[in-house]
Amino acid sequence: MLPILSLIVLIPILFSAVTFFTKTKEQARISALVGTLITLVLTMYMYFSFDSTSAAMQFEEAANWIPSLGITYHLGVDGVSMPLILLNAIVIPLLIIYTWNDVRAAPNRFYALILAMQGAVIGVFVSLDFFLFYVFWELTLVPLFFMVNIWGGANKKHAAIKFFIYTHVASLVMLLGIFGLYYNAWSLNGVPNMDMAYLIGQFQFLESEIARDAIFLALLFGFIVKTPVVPFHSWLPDAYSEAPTAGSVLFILLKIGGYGLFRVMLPMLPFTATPSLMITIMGALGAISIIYGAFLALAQKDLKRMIAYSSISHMGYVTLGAAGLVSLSISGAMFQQFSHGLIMSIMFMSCGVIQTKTGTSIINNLGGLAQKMPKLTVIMVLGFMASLGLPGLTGFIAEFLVLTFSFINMPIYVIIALLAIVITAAYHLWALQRAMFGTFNEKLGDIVDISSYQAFSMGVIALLVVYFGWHPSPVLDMMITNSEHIVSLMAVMGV
Amino acid sequence: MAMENLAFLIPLLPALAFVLTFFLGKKLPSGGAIIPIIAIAISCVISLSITAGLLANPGHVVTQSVHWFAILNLGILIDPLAAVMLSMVSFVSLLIHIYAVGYMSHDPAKPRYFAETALFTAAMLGLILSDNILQLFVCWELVGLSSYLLIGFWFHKPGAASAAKKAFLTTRIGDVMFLAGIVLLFADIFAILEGKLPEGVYLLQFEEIFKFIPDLVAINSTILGMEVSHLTLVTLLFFGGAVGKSGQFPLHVWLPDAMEGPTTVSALIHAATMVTAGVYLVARTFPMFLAAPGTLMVVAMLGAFTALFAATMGIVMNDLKRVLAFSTISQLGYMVLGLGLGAVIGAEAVGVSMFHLINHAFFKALLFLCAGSVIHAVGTHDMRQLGGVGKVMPITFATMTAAALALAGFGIPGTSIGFSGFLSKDPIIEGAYVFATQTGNWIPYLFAISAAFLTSLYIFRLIFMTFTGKPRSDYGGHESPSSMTIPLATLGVFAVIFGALTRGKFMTFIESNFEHLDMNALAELGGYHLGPHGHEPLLILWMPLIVAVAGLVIAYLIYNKRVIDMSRIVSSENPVYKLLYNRYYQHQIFVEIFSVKIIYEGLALASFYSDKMLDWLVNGTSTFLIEAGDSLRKFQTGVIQDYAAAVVAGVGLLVILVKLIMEVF
Amino acid sequence: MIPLNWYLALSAIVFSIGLYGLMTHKNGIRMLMCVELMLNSANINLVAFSSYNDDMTGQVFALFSIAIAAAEAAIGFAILMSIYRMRDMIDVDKLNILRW
Amino acid sequence: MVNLMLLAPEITILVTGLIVLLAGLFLSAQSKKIVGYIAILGCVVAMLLTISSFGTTAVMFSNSLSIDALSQFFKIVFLTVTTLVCIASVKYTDGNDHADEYYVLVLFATIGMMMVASANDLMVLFVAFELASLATYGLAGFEKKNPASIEASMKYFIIGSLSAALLLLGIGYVYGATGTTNIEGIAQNIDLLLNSPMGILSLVLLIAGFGFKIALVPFHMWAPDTYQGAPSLVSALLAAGSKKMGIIAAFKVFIGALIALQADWQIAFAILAVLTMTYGNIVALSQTSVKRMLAYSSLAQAGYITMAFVVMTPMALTGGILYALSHGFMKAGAFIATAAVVYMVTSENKDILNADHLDNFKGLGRRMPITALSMTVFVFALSGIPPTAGYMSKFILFSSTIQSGLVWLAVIAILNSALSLYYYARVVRYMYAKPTDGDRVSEPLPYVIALLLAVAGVLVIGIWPEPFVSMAMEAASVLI
Repeated sequence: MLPILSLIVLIPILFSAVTFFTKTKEQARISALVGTLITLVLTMYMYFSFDSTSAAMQFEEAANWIPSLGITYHLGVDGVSMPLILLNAIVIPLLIIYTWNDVRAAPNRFYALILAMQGAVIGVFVSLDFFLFYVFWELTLVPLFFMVNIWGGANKKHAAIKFFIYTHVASLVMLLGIFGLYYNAWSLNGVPNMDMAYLIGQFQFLESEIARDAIFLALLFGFIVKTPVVPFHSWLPDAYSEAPTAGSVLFILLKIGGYGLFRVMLPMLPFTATPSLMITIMGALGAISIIYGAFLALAQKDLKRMIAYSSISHMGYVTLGAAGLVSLSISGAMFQQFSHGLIMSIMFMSCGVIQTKTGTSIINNLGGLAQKMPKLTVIMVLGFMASLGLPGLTGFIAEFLVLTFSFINMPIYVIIALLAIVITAAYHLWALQRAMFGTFNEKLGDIVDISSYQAFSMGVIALLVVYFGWHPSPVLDMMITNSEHIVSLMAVMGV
Repeated sequence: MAMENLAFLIPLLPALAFVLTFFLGKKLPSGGAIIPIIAIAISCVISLSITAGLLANPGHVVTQSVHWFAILNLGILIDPLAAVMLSMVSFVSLLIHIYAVGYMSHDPAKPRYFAETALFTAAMLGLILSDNILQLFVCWELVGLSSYLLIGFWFHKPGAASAAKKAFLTTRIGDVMFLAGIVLLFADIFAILEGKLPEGVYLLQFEEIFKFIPDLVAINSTILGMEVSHLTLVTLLFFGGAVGKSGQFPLHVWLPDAMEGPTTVSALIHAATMVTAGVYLVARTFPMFLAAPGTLMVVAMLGAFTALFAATMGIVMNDLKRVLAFSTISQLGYMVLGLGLGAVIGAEAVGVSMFHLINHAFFKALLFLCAGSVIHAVGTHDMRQLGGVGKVMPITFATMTAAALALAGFGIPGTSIGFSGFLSKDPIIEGAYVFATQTGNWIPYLFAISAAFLTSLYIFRLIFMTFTGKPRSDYGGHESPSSMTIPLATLGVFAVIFGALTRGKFMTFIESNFEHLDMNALAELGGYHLGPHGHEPLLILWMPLIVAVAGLVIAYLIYNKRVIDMSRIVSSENPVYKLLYNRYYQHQIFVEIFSVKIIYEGLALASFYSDKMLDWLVNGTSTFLIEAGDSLRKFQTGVIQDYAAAVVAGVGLLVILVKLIMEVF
Repeated sequence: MIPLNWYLALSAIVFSIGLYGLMTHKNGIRMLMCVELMLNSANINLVAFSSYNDDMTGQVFALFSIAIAAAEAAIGFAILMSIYRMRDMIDVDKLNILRW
Repeated sequence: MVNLMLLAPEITILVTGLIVLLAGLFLSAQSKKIVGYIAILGCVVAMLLTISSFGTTAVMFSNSLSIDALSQFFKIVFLTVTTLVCIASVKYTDGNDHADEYYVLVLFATIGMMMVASANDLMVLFVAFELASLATYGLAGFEKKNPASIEASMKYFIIGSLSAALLLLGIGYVYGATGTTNIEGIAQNIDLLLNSPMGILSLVLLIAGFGFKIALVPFHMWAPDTYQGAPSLVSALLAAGSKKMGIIAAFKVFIGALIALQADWQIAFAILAVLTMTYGNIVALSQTSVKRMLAYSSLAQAGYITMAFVVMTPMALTGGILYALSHGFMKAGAFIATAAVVYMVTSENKDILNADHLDNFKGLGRRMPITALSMTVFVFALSGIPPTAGYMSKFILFSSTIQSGLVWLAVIAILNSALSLYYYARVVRYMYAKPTDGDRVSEPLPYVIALLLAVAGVLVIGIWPEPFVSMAMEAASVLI
């Protein structure tokens, strides 16, 4: 049997190295595209042979790694990670096509970083050993740091370092939580073991209630900073808006925070000393993120920053849905991760086009672009509509599931989130109206529409947004299978 | 029957037409209009044949269902209610598409226009034949999207872009309420089932929901000190959605602005079809409304108020289309009022309201198309610059007059003789009277009858100012091409005779929709007492006609014969005129105070600055540390003696510290 | 027999003198001498302990230490020579291009 | 019976040193390159000998030397660093008439360090300690014409002598109380020291003596100046090698001999560890000289390693010991990379003063791609980004801190580690994101080889740590 999971992690990394040593832009982009396409093919093969009715790990690979510390090389994929791997495998080749004709310094490094990022992110999703998980988790920081630093906007220095250190602190706090779990289990059972499922299972046996809560909160902190959740989002607007378009898209595809919530936090949640408090914390943070992010987005003057804040708002649904603790709300949260990845990719790609063609992304300096860029407008309107939760597009499915099924356990937070829907619509439409419609701002000079490469990659994502908006089952079913499994694990404790 | 099995094609064909037209329209003559026309024509035929089948056998409803995702389905439910709406929507849409071939002939963006209207038609048809509340919501939002796109069709006009946004946002408020209603409904059903969702049953199907009505009524929550049944909450939230979509007060503000779109769009979406979706929603879930204590009272009052409120503004507008817009709001108010009358007449209210809905669709579409014809010919909306158009455009004049008579409600009470508007509006006003006698609440009746007078006044003001007298500006003009006049004539025929032809049959047909439910028992749950009626005094029967004639006469005197001098009333000195002309300052209240001051400047900027604080905190930490490093490095003086001193001091301090700590612990 | 503490006191005094000298003098040679003083005070300790513990290790240690001190002095003078060649003076406190 | 084979690494280095010394007499400046190769060969042979005998335990020479896994592990560390430095030095000393002396000093310093690692008697330990110190005093001042180098040497020398005096005083007191200098002997007679008024004083004096080498605050003051002023390759030896000598000495003396006073010195080390890592990291934030920054960073790293004394579990010691090896690779690598940059800058402009200024790293990614990439690996490893040696060591060390319940210490360490990312990342930013007008320069082969070896070491320990972890565990088991 093919070690397919190792391959989809290693191939991008391998091609990253190859791309790094290419001499010209042509070689670099072709090498990058080939690498990502191989990954895509492998992922599709895996997806089609994936059994979505089983909550068990599939395509598992395990090997001893550091036996003296109980660390294994353990990979596997289930319904929680499969859609996210799929998302990365699909969007990144399109991202490379999107940047096909971009002019930039050091294209070999640029594409090498994209590939490295892909390898690292997929690595996070397939790791079933905490050590390995953390290794990939931290590795995702590095390409983005370079990405922002080298090809970023005017304020890139500040944004890059802030993002790097802020999220690194969070990762380290999470690492402390992992340590706590690891050693407590070690002293309980006398053998070191870093396996994720094992450690999560051992969590309930920890004697000290304070230790359990502390470990839970430390891990939660690590995940929600990455998600991100208000008030730990300060790194995000700067990083997202200063990053080059490809960087922003990579940020969007970095769904590891929410993934951690499902993979690690939820199975542990019932065994904390104060589960109801933890649920309240998560739910409240989710709801606050939704509405606060929406208001912040409304107050932005820069299109890219607005999208960044809207991303915070949308990711609030992930936290809220996870805290909803009903299998369908959890599935909704998972689906939101998937859908958000697609939608935000369109949004950032559109914004990137506008920025390169007009040289600005301040909304009030734009105006009437629809007349010059009809193709872009069509895709962008679709992206914006998906982002504001229009039915028939992926965003709605996720939001509907989260709202409906979280309401059962936490009505107040859902009501807050519902209020935010109008605000969400407001800033999206406001931006569309100011930037795209109305009379053309002649100061912007001569503007041409998106290239066919850009149209292709954005169009494919747009099609996916529509497709999964009407037919979410291909990814939603496996999410439901797994979230039912998670809920059944919780039900054992009667939470 | 074969036709039944094709029911799924009704929305799918226009949807396909949307895709084809969008991508291929440019390559086809007249923007590919032929694609949606054929698609909608087929839909129309299927709809009509299904309706015919249902007329023959009302119990034989068409149902189809496929699994969608999770525990939800996509399905089709064509019962009499849906059948009537389907036929009307597909028919009117077909006519307007044909009309638009002529009307839009000069526009370069025709493919986009036809694609978007096809999308709208698909969504609207999908909405109507939904068998579950979620699918209805999905299509509900999609019609909202098409409305947004079509209002903003001429997006290069700042006014159109802004109006589109306003329409979407305002209806979005209602949509969120609707969504909240669905969420609450589902959560309650979930609670009733104690979390055990049955296999293979789609709980959001209407039939399934109706089974939970008694349980839902029993769930109560205390909100603001009032004990409220959850069914009331759910229905009020649904009604909130209807308020947004059907332009009821206070969410009607978008509808007049929506006239920035092409007139065909106004006719199709903002007069005949989409705006009635709210009414259709209430009719669709009427059993829930009937069982919800208090909801129908709210519905009746709000409908009546909107009918009058919009009519008052209609009489001062100078823009041809705006008058019609306010008229639409006002007529939608009647329909909503009609539904509210369910409190006293039960399921008959749906029949009454739907009857008005269908008739209104014909005559209002006609009014808009006539207006469009005028605008197409003369190029202006402003009635003050028109006059005497009737001579140039006789067909338009004739059809519009017929429509106006229908709107104003001319006919002979007690018989089936009359324009369609009369035959459907009259029962509503009579129902309001029954409502008044049964509940002692006269407000709906008074509002409705006053609105009837104003309706007649404003519509004939429009007719006289536009078509009679002398031209007030140099506009040229010609009669429209036949692709436009044929739909006009067709609609005209319907506006005149449809009511008379179908009157009795229609009501029973619609009422048969709820035959399988025990409406009286439901009304008991809601605390409504359905009483017998039909014996209203003669004055009440004749009253609508009397006010309509009065309106016509006054309009004739003022605007045609100019017997009454309006200059004192129509002036900026007159506070009432100013209030009406400025539309009760809604724009100021909604946009400037609510949106800008509270939402934007209040909440959004507050968030903005609080976020700056948060950011400052994060950046401040780093600045502090770097500054600290800058100060601390000064200890490293570079002088060896200092270094030696540090070593010695370190030894000394360490001895003392260790000693101290050991002593203390 | 002289009590051990007297030796320890002597050693402490010598060490302190050396330390004081190291911290106050600027001249490199003087500082070197002070360092030697401090090393020798430690030697006094070692020898005293050796004799009181009746164990030869301490005295052997002292011999090693003296040898090391000599080597240290050699290196120290070599460095001071370099400084002198470069700057024509051996004031150690002027050496502060490396700081902060 | 003394098995001299176990001393073969030391003997090899000694013989190599003598050969180099002799060869230097007969070779011209141009042909002195050969002595570099001899030195490298000697180091490699010594390393192979050490590895081949890893795990053998023996005590020899009247119980004054002990060979065990711990001493051998540290010998591997020292030899690794020396090998890297020697390789890189081939270019540095190219054409220098004093090349032979340079290598002799490096090799003798290495013998000193290795002897410290094997010492089982305070006397041997002191002598070996001073041997290493004396040799490195000379090395720090190797660039006789460079005022910074001389100054660095002077400061190092004065503070080093002071510390030697303190150390000797401390040893004297311990000897006085227990009557022996043998480590096991001290451990047996420790009651005498416990009851003596000299207890804490001797303890602190020893800490000061070793703390000088480890560069613990406040005994660190010489370190930034010296690391900055000394030739970069010497700094590499000092930071990566000689620092570890202090650590192994402290391991031996405190854990081997003074374990009974554990409570006292744990407090002292806790204070020093926190002070050192925090001070090192905070001051490093605002440095513009890369070598100085690396010096402060190595303070911080020393602070982390010192945590092993505070935690004192087998796991923590394993972490500390592994950290010593990792730090050897990372820090030596970083200094060698800096040396390469300094070499490039000085070959362009002879009289430049701050050759290691951050500005000279601008655009290094284009000018010296291998150096820049290696430097990136080193600084990320130093800040603990996986999958590098730095991460692996931190992983074990910090996690053991949590294990023993010292959460506060772990949190401080973790926050420090996050803080350090700022200045490390800044170097990377300069190298890759800052524009430069300089052209690409060819990187000297010796530097490249040394860098790549160090990178390989850093990554191998990070990705396949199992052999190293088990070696470190074995070494730790010697102590506890």
